Amino acid sequence: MQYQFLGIGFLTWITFLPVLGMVVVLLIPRGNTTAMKWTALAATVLQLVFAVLIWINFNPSLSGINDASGFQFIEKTRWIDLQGVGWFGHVAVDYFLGIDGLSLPMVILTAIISFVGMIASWNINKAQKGYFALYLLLDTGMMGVFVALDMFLFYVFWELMLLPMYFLIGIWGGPRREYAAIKFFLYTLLGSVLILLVMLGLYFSVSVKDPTTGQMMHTFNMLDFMNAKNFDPNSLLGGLGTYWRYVAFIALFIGFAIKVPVFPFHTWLPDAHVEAPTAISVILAGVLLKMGTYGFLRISFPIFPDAMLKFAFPLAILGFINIVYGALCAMAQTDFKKMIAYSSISHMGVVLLGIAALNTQGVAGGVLQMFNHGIVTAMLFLVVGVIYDRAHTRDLSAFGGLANQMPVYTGVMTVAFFAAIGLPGLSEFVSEMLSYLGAFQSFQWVAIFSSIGIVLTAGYMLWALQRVFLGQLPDKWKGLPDVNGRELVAFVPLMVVVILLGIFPSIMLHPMNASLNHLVEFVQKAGSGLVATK
Amino acid sequence: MNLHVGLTDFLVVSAILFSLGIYGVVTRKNAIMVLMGIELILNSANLNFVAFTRFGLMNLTGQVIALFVIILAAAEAAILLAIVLNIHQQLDTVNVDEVDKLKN
Amino acid sequence: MSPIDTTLLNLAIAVLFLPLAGFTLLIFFGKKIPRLDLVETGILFLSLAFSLYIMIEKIFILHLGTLDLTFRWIDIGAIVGHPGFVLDIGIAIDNITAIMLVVVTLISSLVHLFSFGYMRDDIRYIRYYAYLGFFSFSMLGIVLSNNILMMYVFWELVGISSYLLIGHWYEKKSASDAGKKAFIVNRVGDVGFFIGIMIVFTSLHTVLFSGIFKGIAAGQLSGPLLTAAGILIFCGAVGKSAQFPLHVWLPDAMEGPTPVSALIHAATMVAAGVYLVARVYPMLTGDALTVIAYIGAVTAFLAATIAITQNDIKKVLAYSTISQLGYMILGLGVGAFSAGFFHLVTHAAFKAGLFLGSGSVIYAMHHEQDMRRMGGLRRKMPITYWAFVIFSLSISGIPFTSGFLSKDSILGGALAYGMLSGNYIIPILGYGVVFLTAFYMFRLIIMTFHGEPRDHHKFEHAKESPAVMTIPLVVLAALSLFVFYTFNPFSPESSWVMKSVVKPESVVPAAQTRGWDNPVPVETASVPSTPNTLPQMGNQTRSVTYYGEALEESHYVGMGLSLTLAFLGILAAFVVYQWKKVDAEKLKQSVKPVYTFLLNKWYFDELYGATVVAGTVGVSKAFAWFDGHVIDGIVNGAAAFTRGASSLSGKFDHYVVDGLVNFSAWFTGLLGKGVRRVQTGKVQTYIVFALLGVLIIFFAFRQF
Amino acid sequence: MNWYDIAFYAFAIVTVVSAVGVVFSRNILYAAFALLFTFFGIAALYVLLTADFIAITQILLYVGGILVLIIFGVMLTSRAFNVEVKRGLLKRIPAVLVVGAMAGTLIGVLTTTQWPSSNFSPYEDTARPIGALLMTQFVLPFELASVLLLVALIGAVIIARREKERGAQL
Repeated sequence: MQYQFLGIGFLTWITFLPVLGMVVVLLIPRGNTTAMKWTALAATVLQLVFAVLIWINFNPSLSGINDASGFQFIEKTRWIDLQGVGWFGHVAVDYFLGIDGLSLPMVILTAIISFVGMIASWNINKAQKGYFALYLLLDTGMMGVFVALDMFLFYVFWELMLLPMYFLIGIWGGPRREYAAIKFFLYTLLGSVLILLVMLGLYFSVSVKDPTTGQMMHTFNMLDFMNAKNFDPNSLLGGLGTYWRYVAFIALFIGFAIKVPVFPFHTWLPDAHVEAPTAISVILAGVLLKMGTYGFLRISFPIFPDAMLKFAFPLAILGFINIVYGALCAMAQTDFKKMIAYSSISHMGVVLLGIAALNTQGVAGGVLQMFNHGIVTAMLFLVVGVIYDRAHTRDLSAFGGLANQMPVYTGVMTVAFFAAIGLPGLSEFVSEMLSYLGAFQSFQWVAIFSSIGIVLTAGYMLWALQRVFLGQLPDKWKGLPDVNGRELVAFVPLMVVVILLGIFPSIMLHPMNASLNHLVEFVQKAGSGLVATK
Repeated sequence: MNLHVGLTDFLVVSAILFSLGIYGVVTRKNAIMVLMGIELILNSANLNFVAFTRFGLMNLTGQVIALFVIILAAAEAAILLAIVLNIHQQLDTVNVDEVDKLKN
Repeated sequence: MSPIDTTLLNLAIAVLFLPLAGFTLLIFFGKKIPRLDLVETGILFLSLAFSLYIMIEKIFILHLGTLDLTFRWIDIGAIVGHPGFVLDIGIAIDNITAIMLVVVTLISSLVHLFSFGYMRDDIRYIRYYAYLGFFSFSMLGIVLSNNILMMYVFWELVGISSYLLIGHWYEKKSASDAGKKAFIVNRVGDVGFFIGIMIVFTSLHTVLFSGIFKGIAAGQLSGPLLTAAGILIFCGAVGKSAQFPLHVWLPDAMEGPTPVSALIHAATMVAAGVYLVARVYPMLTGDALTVIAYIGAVTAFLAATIAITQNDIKKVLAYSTISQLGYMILGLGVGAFSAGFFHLVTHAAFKAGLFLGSGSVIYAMHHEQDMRRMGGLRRKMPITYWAFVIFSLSISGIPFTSGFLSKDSILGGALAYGMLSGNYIIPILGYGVVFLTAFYMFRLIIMTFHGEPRDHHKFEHAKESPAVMTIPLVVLAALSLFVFYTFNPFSPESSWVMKSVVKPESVVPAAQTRGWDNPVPVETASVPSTPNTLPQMGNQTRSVTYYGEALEESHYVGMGLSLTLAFLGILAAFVVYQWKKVDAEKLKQSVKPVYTFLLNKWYFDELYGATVVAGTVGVSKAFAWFDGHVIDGIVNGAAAFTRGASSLSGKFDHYVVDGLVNFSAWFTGLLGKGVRRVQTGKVQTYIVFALLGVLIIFFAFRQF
Repeated sequence: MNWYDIAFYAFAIVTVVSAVGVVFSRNILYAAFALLFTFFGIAALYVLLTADFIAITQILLYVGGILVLIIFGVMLTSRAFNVEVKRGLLKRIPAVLVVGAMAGTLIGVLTTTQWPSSNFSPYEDTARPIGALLMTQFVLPFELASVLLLVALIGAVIIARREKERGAQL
């Protein structure tokens, strides 16, 4: 382990730094909110620093996915080791962290979004201590999901992030926050249960040789799940293309689909977004949604490649529905935030479409879209947050003519909107293009019909832009101030990323390259029962 | 030294004392009398300990325990008498049957 | 690559990025540094100089081949069993590009100059210049790109700059609506374009034009898919060049400032569609070309009929633009490639001139655009007037103008097409439009400049525009004369544009071409291919085809016909509007239904509004309702069901389970009542019981 | 039967008889005095069991301490003499039965049990080993006992005194 700081691996640092920050925040006396804010900010900034360090030291030629030697920054120690736990037998869970080209963009995204969200949280004026503590805990949960390679650990982080989210929406949210928070919680909990079930099914189906004792034992190691040889032939999920494997894939799919969210599991999203405070919306749309698709790529696809190949077409169809349905719903909204929430659904459909294509450009486009959408939608929610902070309304029809009143804001929002429309030169264009190109290669007609979404997106985005910025300025908004320095600090890094990745997408594509190619190849081969592993 | 009187005899004496002590505790109304019954019981226990020590069923520990029991008995007596005095002052009785304020 | 090639490519890159640098400068420092508009204009003139240098070096002096600079943009590696994913992009300069560079930078710099006057008092003056710079950058990007993807990229960017400029006066709802409409309608076309790109890329794994043509020539993409790809890519052109049925945005786009209309919506951006078709020309199959030709012809006719009824000076010009773009598309469609492109160049000059001229008029009339309130301006604005006349003659196709050269060759091509295919609809429409064009242009001139002023107040204040506005007019008027293109005013073929822009040879399988586009067998060919032809993108050589022969035949017939029709059109305009021999109002009344139909632009807006727009909005509302009520209803229903079930189970719990519990408690209580007597509260009693218990246990467990 | 046996029976009878007196005496003062004899008898039995130290302690503590305390208590509770010290017959019968049964059982058990051989030579000197034990093995209980005594002492004083004050206030 060469990448260490103070004897602790980078990934542990990046994951648990926020917890450290949380402890410090909790120790700060109640009144001292300034110290809390700066502590929390420091934690996220340090996290960002680590993310950059990881990015710099990342070796883009290693592939990962199902190949333990292809992962980087690995940290692996026995975490839980219980002998003879009832019929579970010998339970061993590893603290197994590592990243490859698939997780790297997500790690960076999480770090960026956490930082930006922290800045957007600056004006929280209710129970700050709890807020910042929960925020940091949430941060750890998110980061952990992206670096965990042991499924048990993955699940722990997955659940860890749920609770702070519930409170952050339920306490600091808008007027219908309880409803939204409970809805979010129940939805995601349902998903978690399905994931848990599949996880247990996999656990009991897979046996590997314990390196220390030499005896066969069950494991939660994701990489072991991906090797068809490790499945006990008579176990529930053994073999290829069996009924239970399909069931498990679908259950896992629903579990992750709720997070994405895939139609028809999406209705928690508009409510949660609308009620959540700005920073939490940013996190929600920027990172949480990506966990679903990340779960597909990290877990569903390589573990159930046979089912993946079978269900690729329905997946693409769902992607199409997401794109068009989300866009149409967005068009009908009058609530600014809700519109953006639906636009997220639409854009995540592109991810789905891309990864369902299961070819290089499609998957690369999908993953890049995950990253880009994270950045862009964060900007969009920040944009809404700015206007909501000032005007205390999100009704699109209540605005107009703000372009003259708030020129800088208009510029920022125009960039964000155009990025969301998929304007070339901005990041989302590249990823959408790659996704569509990939989808077209695999599912020609789905891609063609999905491209209706391109027009619809332009339609509702421009309509919103027009309603907010163009036309005459109503008298009551004459005093609205333009964006301030703090808000610019949140916007500028995102804008830089959006433009940079629009022009040089290779910055992000290059590190992903080897992993995604390997993923595609692996799933294609393993799914059709060819040589399963290297 | 071959004794006719053996362990059993002492234990029997002890048992009789114990039974009498119990009887006293159970039948007496006067708190002080109850205390006396308790003292009897304690003494019977002590007698057992010492007897066991003498006949090799316990080492000297038995006598040490007896010593502690005596000490405890002293403490107990002191406290109990203080309580009795108190009750007497408060309720003007030492009859344990009448000390039932908590009951009603 | 020779040094001069490198130099030219570097210059081209400079031409491309200079306006972007100007844009960045203006956006970020526009408020801090004064008079940045001068910098921006200077930049454009510099670009113009570079472009001229490139064009002259390339076409007239060195006769260079295609200059190409390609680099790898995205590389997602290759994996076994898959072709991998590599995207190469870059720039290339061939003759078309070189000419387009000059056209774009020339019009753009003239418009910059003109805007000094026209936009002088605008509140967002600097922003306006910034956007102009951005537009120039995007447009030059389209021109320079050597691949279809980058073209799409800049395609969208010009769309966005067009959006921003149309909506420049966004306080007006109509302006922001128009911008939005333009962008969305363009997007519809772009989706087709994008699907076309997807087809091409998926089949050929490249986006470079050269690679595409090579791949198609090698037969990797053929059959209906190739036709579809061609038509879909053409969809992009339909959107951007405002062809039927996506032409509806262009008239609305006139909400933008008039110089913008001149630059974007007349000369350059809308011509990008034509440029696109010219770029992908070798891959268009015969069927695709026929579709293109029909679209062009229909558009030209439709727009021209609408133009004769409009009263807004800019609207007339807008429809005229659509009509002329239809001509170009038609030209390309029928196979008159060089002519179509030539018309693009000449049209850029005279149509930009027309718009700037109308801008000059509007400026003088204090932003009055209705022709019915003008008149008699000839005396007040002589320079504008004479420039306008030259432009109008040019657009009408009167000899000694550039328009005559290019339009005539398109019509010749159309006629040749008619002869070869036996299908005369396209040439008939084309010639009909000649008459209409001449008519509405002179109707415009007469209504605006001749006769008596109708609004005396405005007329009194009208005066000739300042020099910054008239100079561009004069320059453009000069460029609308034949001398800049050829010294023989009756021979378009002799113009350098036609000579240097040669119809590329088709790469589609022979079965899918039009037979007459194929070369005439060598032994019958009158002229063998000359070795020193100018190579173009794709695999193009100049050779004699059946089409070329037909063109020769039809040339003089076509010229005579078009001249006659043009003169008739002008005559008609004079008869009706100048000499008032026929009462225009009576004429309108006599054909009222037709007139109303035309005045309302064939009801396209209403049609789209009622179907596509209302349909989409309706569906979106329906979906939103569905989302809120059905899906969420299911979710909430599930929640309610759960609550109901829980309340049921609560009742069960209360009455049955709790009942049992309570019963047992009651029973216990009954028991307790009996046993309670034992509980005397007296320690002594307890001791007795305890002892009793001990005894019982003892005897219960004793083993002896 | 030797002197040892005679001494045992004599003291055993003294002890048991006086204990019966304690339990059955109507007069509390008599009971107290009977208790005195019981204590003495037990002390004598201790001597017979070669537990000289315990015997001395028994006399000192019980006779000199506890019994005096009891008599003080009797005296201080003014109406002690008039109190009906015994329960009614009806309540005594179950007690007599149970206690009798228990005594019978105990004695039966004790006599039937085969105790290990009693050839154990008695301790010659007990005071010194006990002292040593108290200072070594039992030092913690010893200290605890001392603390307990102190606490009991203070507690007794407080309990007896505080209530008195309150009574005075009333």
